[in-house]
Amino acid sequence: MTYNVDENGYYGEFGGAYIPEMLYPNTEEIRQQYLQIMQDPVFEKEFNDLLRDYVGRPTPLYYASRLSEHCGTRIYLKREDLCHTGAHKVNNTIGQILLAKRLGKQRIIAETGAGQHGVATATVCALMGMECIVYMGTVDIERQAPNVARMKMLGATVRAANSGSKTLKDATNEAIRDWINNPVDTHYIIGSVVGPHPYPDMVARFQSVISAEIKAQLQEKEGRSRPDYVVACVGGGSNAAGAYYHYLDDTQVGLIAVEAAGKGVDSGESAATSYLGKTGIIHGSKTLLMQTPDGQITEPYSISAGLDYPGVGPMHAHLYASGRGEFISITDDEAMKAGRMLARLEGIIPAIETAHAFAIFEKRKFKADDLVVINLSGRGDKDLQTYIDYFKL
Amino acid sequence: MTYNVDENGYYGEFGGAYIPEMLYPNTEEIRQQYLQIMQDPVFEKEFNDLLRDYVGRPTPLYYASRLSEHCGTRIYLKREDLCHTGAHKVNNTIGQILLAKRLGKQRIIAETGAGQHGVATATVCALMGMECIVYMGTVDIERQAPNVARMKMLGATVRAANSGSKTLKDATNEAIRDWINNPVDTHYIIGSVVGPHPYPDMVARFQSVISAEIKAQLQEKEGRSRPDYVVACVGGGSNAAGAYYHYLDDTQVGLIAVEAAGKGVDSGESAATSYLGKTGIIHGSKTLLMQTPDGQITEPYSISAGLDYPGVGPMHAHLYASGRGEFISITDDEAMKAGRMLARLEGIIPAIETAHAFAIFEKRKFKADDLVVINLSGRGDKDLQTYIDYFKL
Amino acid sequence: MSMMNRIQTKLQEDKKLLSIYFTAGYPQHGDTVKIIQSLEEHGVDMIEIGLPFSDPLADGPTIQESSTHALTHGMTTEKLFSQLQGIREKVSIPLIIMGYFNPVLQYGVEAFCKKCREIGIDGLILPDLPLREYQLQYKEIFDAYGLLNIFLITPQTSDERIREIDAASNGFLYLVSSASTTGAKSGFGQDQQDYFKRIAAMGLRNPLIAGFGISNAETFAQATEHTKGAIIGSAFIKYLTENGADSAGDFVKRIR
Amino acid sequence: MSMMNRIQTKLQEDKKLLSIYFTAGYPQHGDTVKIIQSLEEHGVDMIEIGLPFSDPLADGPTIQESSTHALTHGMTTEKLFSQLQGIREKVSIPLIIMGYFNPVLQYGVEAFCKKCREIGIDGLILPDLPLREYQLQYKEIFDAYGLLNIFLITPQTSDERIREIDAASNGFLYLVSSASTTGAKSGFGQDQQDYFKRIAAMGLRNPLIAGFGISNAETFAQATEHTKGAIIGSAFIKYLTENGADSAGDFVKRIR
Ligand SMILES: Cc1ncc(COP(=O)(O)O)c(C=O)c1O
Ligand SMILES: Cc1ncc(COP(=O)(O)O)c(C=O)c1O
Repeated sequence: MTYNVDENGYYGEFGGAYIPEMLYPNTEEIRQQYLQIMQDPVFEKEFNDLLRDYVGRPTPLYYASRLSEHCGTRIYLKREDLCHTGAHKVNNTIGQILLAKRLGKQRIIAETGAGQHGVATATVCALMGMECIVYMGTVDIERQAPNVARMKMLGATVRAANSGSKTLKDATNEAIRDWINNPVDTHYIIGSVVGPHPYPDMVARFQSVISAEIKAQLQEKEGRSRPDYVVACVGGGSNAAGAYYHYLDDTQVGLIAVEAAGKGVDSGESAATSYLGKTGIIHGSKTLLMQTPDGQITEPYSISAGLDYPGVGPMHAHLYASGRGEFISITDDEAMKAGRMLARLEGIIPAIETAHAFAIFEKRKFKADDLVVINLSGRGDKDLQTYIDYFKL
Repeated sequence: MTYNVDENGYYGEFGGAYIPEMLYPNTEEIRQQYLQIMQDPVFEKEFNDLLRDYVGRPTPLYYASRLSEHCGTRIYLKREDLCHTGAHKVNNTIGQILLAKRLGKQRIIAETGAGQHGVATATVCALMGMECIVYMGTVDIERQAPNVARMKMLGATVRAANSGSKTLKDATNEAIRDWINNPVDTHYIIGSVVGPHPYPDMVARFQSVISAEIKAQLQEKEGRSRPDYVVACVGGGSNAAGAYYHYLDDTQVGLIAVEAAGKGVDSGESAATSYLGKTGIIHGSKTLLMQTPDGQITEPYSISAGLDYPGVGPMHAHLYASGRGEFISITDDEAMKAGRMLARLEGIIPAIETAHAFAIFEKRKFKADDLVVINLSGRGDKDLQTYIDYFKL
Repeated sequence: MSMMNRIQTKLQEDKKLLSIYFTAGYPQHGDTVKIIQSLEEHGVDMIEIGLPFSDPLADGPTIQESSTHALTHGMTTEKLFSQLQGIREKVSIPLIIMGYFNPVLQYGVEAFCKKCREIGIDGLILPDLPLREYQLQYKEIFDAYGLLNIFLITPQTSDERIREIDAASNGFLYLVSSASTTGAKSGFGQDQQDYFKRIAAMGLRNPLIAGFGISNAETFAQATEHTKGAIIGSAFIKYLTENGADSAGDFVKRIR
Repeated sequence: MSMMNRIQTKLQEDKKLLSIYFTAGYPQHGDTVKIIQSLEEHGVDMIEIGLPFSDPLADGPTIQESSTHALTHGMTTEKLFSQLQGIREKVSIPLIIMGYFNPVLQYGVEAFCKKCREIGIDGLILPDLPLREYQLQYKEIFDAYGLLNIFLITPQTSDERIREIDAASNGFLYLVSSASTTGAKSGFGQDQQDYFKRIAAMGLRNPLIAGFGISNAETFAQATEHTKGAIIGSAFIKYLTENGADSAGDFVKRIR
């Protein structure tokens, strides 16, 4: 059994490309070419050179000794927070901008929640001299103001999405609408392992550098390439997909996905998709989805803009449905406290998205000699105002 | 001739340790032990391991092709902005906290201007579980608010310095006063190559990893370890010292130091020390210093908190006086525009301090095949509000 | 399919067909049937009944807002079906449900198709259920309940794919006038005409009905020059917004 | 030094010496000489005249503020010298200039020393010109103009270094009561007494004058139990702030 995508673009029953015909030529063009382009040695070199010289890869695998002691197990942190622009998102945008250039596109669009993907997209567009339009929910524009300013500094246009909950889902709708309206010259850089096939697979592959590095680094540090657990927060699921990728079919490695419970999974203000979702279609993909019995998509809620999404990528839906992945939901409060804990114990202020992954130790016991790798997906600079307000700093 | 420190703690006529007797035991303890500790293989390993696994070193040396084309020369960027906490400052604080532990200290104090050194100090204190107090001018607390929040998240106490211009100089005074009052248990982590001997040398050595990496990386990329020029902004001078270090005595490498001219070198609101300064004593060191004819220290001004300092480290005073270094002053406006240029051309938003270094191309011509390394000392996240206000983003 | 579907019958009439889209439950929750009847009375040939969806990503602001409005005022799949119960005693023109796939999936694809058949729905337009996923998983069910699945074609659709879609279709091809979300544009240009002409010249099995951007008699005439008919959506919704459900017939009079 | 310096003479008197520090040009720009005279009149044995500095990093808030005030109101090195011109016609007790090294450096170390000699200054206390830099570069100049350079000793100063400083000194050792910036503390503790006693027992060449944290008759008595005298600074400045320059004598009466 494989937990990776099949030739039809499905992970088990999840995935596919549920897209209007207007998007067919674009996604089909990508579907037909992405593997070939990604496997072209010239592309690979360009991609890897930029990851190394521009993004700053490999990111360290850091043994967090004070955190380990505090949590009673052995914890390594995969330092995606040290990537240029401050999160794993840029691994994917570097890949997609190079692909877009190969496809002859001149205009780039993207959606963003936390703004990290928007910044990462604006960044690579500046790097390549391409036009960049980023859609962002009005609520997120407010709570992630620093990232809005960064996008503007980088020359991108930020367009507000005002429908629905005015967050990530709605920004994605707007980006898709833009793409429908600009089918020829525009590439849509999706920011997570969501969307129609081949996006989830393509994004997962670009992000898979994370687990490729973990394997090599663990081998060097521990003489084994396999941890007992890999832990990651899941919004759409790209950082998790990248951290799991090379372990997907190695069932000796436990995969732990951490979702945002918002004010509590049953509070009505939550984004814990695995717990609250049912199979449905969102943004072109069949996956787990928070929805009404009638099939209307529910407005999610999380304090972290990047996890405030009512779906998950189809890979994660499959990991959940198959039992391969272990899903844990973490509330706003638990995440905020875990963020502060990490700051105080290790001198690292995580993104609030990321902070969710650090809250599992209150809920889930590990053995003293377990080797747990947590994907530290991003830094908390964008979230300072939220931290200040929450902790009255 | 060497441009490095001599056995008495002087760079030419600059340097020394002009400190009150109350500080003598502390600085003497450091002076006697720093070289021995730094050369201890166990210390070296601890330091290098943390630089690699925690800070994220080596930082890339990135060939900026769009910037190079724009400026008509060949430009590499040394990516200190990718260091954990977002600037080169952490190289030094990692070193000093390890040293402080060796010296049995339990309490850490620091001064900060831009907040980067404060954050870097708070960070390593969290990492080591040590008490941390950071002095910061009230003006800087306001203009670098994100960094204040970061320090608090990290568990540090931020104390406002209200005297003088309420900026870096005054924060340093307060930190020194604290040290005088806490002579036994406290280590003062100075954030630049300033202060009494052996601080300038010690900080330069901790930062010298920058030029050590540049040499190796240039060798790999260009088949030569020597650039034609190394460019760095100079506040106190630590990022410049680190970037110059291994080239100090290699006079084929041009060393370009970029100072903050504020509203213009002759405007009365400036921090261009080499142009405006005369030999004097500040913070324990004989160096170039902006002062009245009467020897009172002048209040400096720069839009960038990290360059808003009326002195420079004694190494730089000597580089200036001897003609070894080329000093260029850049105004607020020039720096801001250069910051935006870098963002638009390369997708990198620099700290405003750093932005000064990128403004030299308007003032100083290079040959098309010159190989120019600019030390990209820090990222601009802390400066977004200033950029927003300036460019009305 | 053995028995002739109402859509197929209608397509054989020797005239340009006028088809109207509206959002079920809009402007008022109870307007659905009234609008359908009024459209038939005023000579409309075919109706697309929009099943509203929370996230209609192929639609422009007009249809989005009407959908949100309808949902807020209580429209659900179940309610739409109960409103349409007995509709075949009142109207006889082809009725198509147009919507997004997720509500259908939640209802259960088979249950949904069964219900459509019971009510007398003739076809479905589900823009986000494209050919491949349809054929892989759902075609058999649609066929079993005699429902036509209508596919879209856009200016960017390749000839090869058009032929593939044509081969898989048994009603008409929905010719999207320009690659865009729904919403009335200011008129038809030469590009559109050339495109319609090009497709018309392909000699496809299925007739073409044009849609997106048709708003009045002039654009209707332009759109149908090379096609069998045209669908008006956003322009009609806008008219209803301004004039209420009772004005549905007036709108049609302006076209025909 | 051949000729006996006023400080050295004073130190031979058989009494506990009271020395007062004040900031030149404070509270009023023109108060300097008035305060010196009044202090001598009221029996003070020695005076430290503070040359104000913009960044007095060894000082606590009281002296900092008085320095800033004096500078803001026009005090400069040149002005202080001109205020002190002819001072030896008015007072005869030892006068010491206490300040930071940078203003001296800017004036020119030799020019400064020469001027001090002309005026009749007996010594300098420059906390940030420590022994090593002094010996390396400036000792000869000080000696040439007959100026004593007074060094500080703190509780953290090692015995070895105390002996080194003692060997290099020709006046008194300024015994800083606790390692701290200037500023009156609430009293003297056993720690201080033990420390003074320890130093006193070392049998040094130079007498000890205690300073930092001495504010009233009680602390003066405590501080001088094991020393030759004591310096009062911040407490005097505070008194001047509250009561003006004319009250200088009143302050001294409260000590003696
Ligand atoms: C730091 C960080 N982590 C995680 C996420 C969630 O996205 P994903 O689940 O695709 O990794 C985001 C989204 O913005 C993010 O910024
Ligand atoms: C990014 C950055 N660059 C430069 C400086 C100036 O310091 P230095 O001259 O010691 O490198 C600072 C000071 O805070 C800084 O934050």
